[in-house]
Amino acid sequence: MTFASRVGGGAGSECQIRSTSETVLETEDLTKDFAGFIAVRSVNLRVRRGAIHAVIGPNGAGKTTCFNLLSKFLNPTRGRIVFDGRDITALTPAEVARLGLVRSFQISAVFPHLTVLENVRVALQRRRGGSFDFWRSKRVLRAFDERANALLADVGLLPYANIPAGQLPYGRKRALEIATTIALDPQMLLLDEPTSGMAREDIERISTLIKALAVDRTVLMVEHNISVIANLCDRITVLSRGEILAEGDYQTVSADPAVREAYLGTGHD
Amino acid sequence: MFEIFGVPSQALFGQLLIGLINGSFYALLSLGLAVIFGMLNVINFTHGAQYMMGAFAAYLLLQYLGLNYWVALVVVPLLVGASGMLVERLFLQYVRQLDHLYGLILTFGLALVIEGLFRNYFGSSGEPYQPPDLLQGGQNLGFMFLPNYRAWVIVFSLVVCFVTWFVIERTRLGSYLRAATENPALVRAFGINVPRMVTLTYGFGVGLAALAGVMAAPIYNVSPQMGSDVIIVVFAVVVIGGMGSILGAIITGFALGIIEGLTKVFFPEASSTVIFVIMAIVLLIRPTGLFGRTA
Amino acid sequence: MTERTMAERTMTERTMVEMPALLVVEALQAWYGESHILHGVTFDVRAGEVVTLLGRNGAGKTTTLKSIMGMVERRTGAVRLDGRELIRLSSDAIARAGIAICPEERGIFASLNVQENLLLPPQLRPGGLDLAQIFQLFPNLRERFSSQGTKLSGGEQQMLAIARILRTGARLLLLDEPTEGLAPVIIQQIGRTIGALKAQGFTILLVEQNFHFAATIADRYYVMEHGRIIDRFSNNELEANMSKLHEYLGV
Amino acid sequence: MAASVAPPAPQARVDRAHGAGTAIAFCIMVALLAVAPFVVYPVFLMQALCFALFACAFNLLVGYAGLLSFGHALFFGWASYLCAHAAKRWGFPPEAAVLFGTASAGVLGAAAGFLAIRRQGIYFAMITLALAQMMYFVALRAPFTGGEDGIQDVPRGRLFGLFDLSHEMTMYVFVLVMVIAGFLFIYRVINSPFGEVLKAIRENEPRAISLGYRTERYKLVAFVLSATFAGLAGALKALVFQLASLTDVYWTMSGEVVLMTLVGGLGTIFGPVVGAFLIVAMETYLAQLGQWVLVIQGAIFVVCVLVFRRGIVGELARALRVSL
Amino acid sequence: MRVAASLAFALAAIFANAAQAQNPIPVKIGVLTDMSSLYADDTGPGSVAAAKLAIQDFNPAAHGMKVDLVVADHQNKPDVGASIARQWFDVDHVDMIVDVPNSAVALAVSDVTRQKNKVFLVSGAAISDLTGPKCSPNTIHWTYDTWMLANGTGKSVVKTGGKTWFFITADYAFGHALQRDTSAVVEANGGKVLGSVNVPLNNQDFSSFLLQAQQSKAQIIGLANAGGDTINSIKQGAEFGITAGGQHFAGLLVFLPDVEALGLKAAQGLVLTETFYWDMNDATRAWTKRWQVSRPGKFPSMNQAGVYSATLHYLKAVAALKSAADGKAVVAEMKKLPTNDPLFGKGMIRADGRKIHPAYLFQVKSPAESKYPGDDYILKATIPADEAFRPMSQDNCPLVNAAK
Repeated sequence: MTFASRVGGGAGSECQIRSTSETVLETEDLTKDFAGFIAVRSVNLRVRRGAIHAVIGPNGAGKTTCFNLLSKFLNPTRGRIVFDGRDITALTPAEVARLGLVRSFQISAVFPHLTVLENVRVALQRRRGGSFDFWRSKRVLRAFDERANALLADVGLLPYANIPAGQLPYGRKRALEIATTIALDPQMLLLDEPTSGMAREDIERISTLIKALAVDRTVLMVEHNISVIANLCDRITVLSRGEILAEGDYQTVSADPAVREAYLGTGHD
Repeated sequence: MFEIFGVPSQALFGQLLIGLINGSFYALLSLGLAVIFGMLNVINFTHGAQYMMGAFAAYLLLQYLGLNYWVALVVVPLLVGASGMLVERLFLQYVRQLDHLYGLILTFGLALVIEGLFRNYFGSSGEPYQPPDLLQGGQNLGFMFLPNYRAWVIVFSLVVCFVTWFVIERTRLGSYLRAATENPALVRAFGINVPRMVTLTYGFGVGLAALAGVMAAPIYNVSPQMGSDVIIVVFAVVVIGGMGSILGAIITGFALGIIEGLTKVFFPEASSTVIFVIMAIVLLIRPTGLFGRTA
Repeated sequence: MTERTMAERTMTERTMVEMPALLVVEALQAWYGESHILHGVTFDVRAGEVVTLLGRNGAGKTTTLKSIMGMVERRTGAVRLDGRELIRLSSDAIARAGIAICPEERGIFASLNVQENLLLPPQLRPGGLDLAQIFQLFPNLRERFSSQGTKLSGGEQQMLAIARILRTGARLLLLDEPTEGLAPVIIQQIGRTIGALKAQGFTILLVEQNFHFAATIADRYYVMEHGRIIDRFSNNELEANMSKLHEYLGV
Repeated sequence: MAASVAPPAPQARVDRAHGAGTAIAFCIMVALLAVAPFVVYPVFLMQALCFALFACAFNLLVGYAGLLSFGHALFFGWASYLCAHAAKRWGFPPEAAVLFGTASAGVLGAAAGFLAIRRQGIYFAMITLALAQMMYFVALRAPFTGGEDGIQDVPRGRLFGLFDLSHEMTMYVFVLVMVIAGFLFIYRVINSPFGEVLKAIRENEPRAISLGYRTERYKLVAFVLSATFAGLAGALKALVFQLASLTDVYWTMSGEVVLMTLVGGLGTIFGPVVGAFLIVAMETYLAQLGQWVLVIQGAIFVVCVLVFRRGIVGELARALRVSL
Repeated sequence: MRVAASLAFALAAIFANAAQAQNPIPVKIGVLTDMSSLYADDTGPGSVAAAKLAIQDFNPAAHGMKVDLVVADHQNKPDVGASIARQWFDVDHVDMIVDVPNSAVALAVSDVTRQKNKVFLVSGAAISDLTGPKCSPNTIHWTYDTWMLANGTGKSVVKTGGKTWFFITADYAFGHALQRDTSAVVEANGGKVLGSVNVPLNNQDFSSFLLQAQQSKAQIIGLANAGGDTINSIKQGAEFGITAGGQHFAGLLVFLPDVEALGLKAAQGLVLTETFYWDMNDATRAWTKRWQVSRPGKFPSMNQAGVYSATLHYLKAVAALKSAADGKAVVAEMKKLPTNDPLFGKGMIRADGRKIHPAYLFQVKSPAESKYPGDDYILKATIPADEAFRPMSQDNCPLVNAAK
């Protein structure tokens, strides 16, 4: 496990002293009640620093709700969220992101009329400051181009740098979204189905990328693709109907009969 | 007789009753606007002009065909509603899927055209229209003299509001409408001709505006600008009630009529501004209006 | 799989099953706005069959159902029901021709109660089930008759979504992931219901990610990827194709 | 499936190409405006220029931050009143009066924006409308605004004590310089690091939040900037006509600026200018037609929505494949 | 493309006006009025028709003059009015502007006219400040004003027994001025003002205010408002049994077209003051017939008659001076010449710019009394010219003080 306080590439980067506690994200009795429908029920989740942690479960199991709670896009009905030793239950989504807990979205979230490069730059800009400078030319943002291009190269989007992001095919939008997320150099990433809808070669690229990322970060991801999970993840939490059904590494979880039943259906093999 | 804030209680009862009468018009107009918004997702700025058309249609029927108020009450909403359906087919169907802004501008443009044409033909002073003989005169209620016609306005608009609410909330036809508001594509896939339903709904909403126009003709001056004077207020009523909420439009319409009436006693100069004050407060406290579904 | 083996298999199936196709989809293409989703989908469903479309997220399964139903912005190709071409019809006309859809996420209307949801689709053709028959299939719905639609549990909502299209008289039902997010017991119940419907003569085109569930009820399978059909097999070929299927679906 | 991919061009080159089109259009605009007063009546031009700036300020908010304000008359009209009052009653020189009006609009913008940005879409529009109508009421009742007579006979004064603005041409040059400066400043805001964030928020606010942007602050800054420049336009108009009146604070003025921007092209640099000139020209030169003005205006809006949804400049930019 | 087209249009409009034959004395008259809104029926197209009749009756060719007429709609916005006036004077070589209903617009136009040294003849606007503190050597206030209305209606109503008053006042400067002037007249003649209520402009429903008026038990409800507001007040007053209950309306600013719009049934009994009525004598009737050629079915208001009278007198003055160039000189000449026309009879213009003629107190007929279309008024009293308008001594007009 790496406890490095990594210096992000390019100019103007900042150093973060990260505390060295084992657990980076922890929830306590996390519950979300949508007017009678309990989407997430008393979830106690613990994510180790530096881990690639997957949350899996059938559709409707509460995975996305859980993500929305962790990133504070939803407020929990009950419970507590602690990130990096700090209680973030009462923070706004932007504040959580600024602490270094950054999410991606299930449906590809890009800025469609900005170019691919600009998409990444918007994220770099947040980290590097000057975002309120309405009196300066955006040419100052060119300072970020090198880093942005490097990120695009990582996800295989360099050839598309100057086309509007909205024109990318679905899979590439997902790749762009991940590049944008990484641009923030977050301490922890929440990836909501990063490989869904991708062609096989893209999936491999993204898997490799996530693996590289996790060298000095924590990744919590929702994923359907079992082979991706098997390859990547150190730890798996299985959600079903809003509750944690099982937890452990791939072997443990895949052997669990309850998981097989819930996740694969009433299988007969 | 006791006093409330220096105003005799009897006077206050009168003002409350008058507020209720004005509220009837707000309720009828905002009801139509809410029905249209709910179903078409269009903010119908032409509503005021269609209300004015209703009043003028009543006047013209009397003037040129000798058809009285009671006939107008039935015929005018049908005629003006039909013209609305034409508007929906010719224009609105192309903007329904777009941002609200476009529907707003389009209907605003139509309102200008209609108002301009009426000013050209009828001038701006307006035309007289007498209440029907049956409803001439009034009752002395002790605290005020209530013209029979005004009493009729309250009763009739309550009935119309109730019937509309009932049809939309309690009948099979209404369930089509509500379902199509939520997910028109699916309702269409169930075999219901949604575009035709949308056209009819717009016609119905416009018919309600025209009905309000007929009812207004004997009270207010029948003039081309009567619609543009009232549209912004009605618009505010719908927003306060919650966009697209039928019940919200009705209740808010009556309630704001009363609040406006009270303002006319305590701070008359502000009576046309009070609605905006309420709108600002409501929107700051409840983002989607009093009866709107929270997103 | 090569074109040739697919063609061969089609031949054998045709000689095995002499039933005419109820639904024929040929070279179906569909677009949402600028994005081209279906790139020529061809398959058929014979009367009385349960056919399942398998495939990953984003493969175009749901779009295929919606395209059959006329619920996409633009589509080309051919969709024939009992020999009648539907490609130019609007979705309400397609519904009247005898197809009904149970959409993904169930499409229960929040502003309608159970009764209104159930009675919403009009009876368009003779031969639909009556309320008594529906309550026989879904006893829960009778108890929750006047609850608000979205207050039902997920399973009940799914039952309601299926139940309401049984009244219309449609013979072909398009079911989009009816097991999504449901508990195993409920899934079993839905499986039994689909079996019962098949027995009553309904033809069913099913979209599923859960092929273990599909395996319990389907007669044939088509596998989709990137807006095309990439493979097909019948239920008795399932075991033999299991490993390939795992790879297709990435599970 | 393969998207039509342009060969990878260095970002700098693209910026320059994009900038060149805008620069050419800008030069044409300035050249036209420099020649115009010798051909067209200067007061008409000044009026159109004020509205052009107003529409540009409004467009900054709706076109680039995605916030449709239906109460911008509040800033335009109040800056107009306060500038007129400062010039007439307090004897401020014109530059100070304009500055005072503009700054007041900024303060009003901060207050109104603080309340309004908490809401979105149609509700944002309605809150701004409500606030503007409340301030209309204040303008109607406040003693210094002169009710429906307005503040009349406002002195234009001498700019920096040197240039006598009562000369039409001097005034024109002053207005032209101020409007061009405002236009350039707004252009800079749109193409600044801040402008990039604003566009990102307009495109996908949840995503911007998830990147850690406290979007409400950006929206507020955009609102204040927009209000300030709307104020500058209003203050200039007060000097041009030597009059500040209720017309400029009424909701119809807010509607008018929406229409100018829409007709010209929402979210385009030059659209609001073109829209403003067109609508002002229409109102001026169709005035003889009486009631038909309403009909013609209405018809233009209908046609615009049905046929030129991107506005004149938007459609032109699309046809020429440039960004204007 | 469309920008270019509109510019071309603008250019064409400007050059067309510049290139005109210069031989006869050129005079250009601009009717600046409300063509589309509140006052369009009281002024508007009817004023244009009246101005045309005046030019026709004057016969410019016989005086070696060539008279052109332009028309514009000020939309009741002071800024629009001022900008049109400016453009007319600067670009279109207009020499005189006439009519201009709406006091706010009239005040703005008066400022511009003085700056450009042209002529402004007010017929449509009411505010008496135009010959008071805001008087101008370039402006003549022709037909009526708030003081005259207040005095005419107020005094005679009090004298005929209407001692207690309640005002329903349009909540803007003109309404307040009318209420202020009328209250002064009422109190000076021994009457009493019991209360008033300020009503926002373009209010649809007056019943609440009428109820307040009713509860005040005042004998007279003074309507210090105009146009649609007045019409709605009276219409709803009839409905709520105001007149039936013994109270009476005094319309402080009511024109014949308003009465027509109300219908006699609602308006009957209303007392009002005007300076012109179409059915006064043969001359007015003959003129009305000619006017009706372009306004079929309508009857002229005093504003429209005033436009005729003012334009005619202006042309006489220009003919005498043989030039329209110097506005102050023309106005001075107009003040020097006695006025005489078939509509207002003989009269004069005072140093402060006030046109002086008699005023008439009318009462609206009941439907039964009305014999033919337009037969709306009974003449109750004639206020002689020297009493009808505010004496110059009370004017506070700087022009008069300077002259002293």
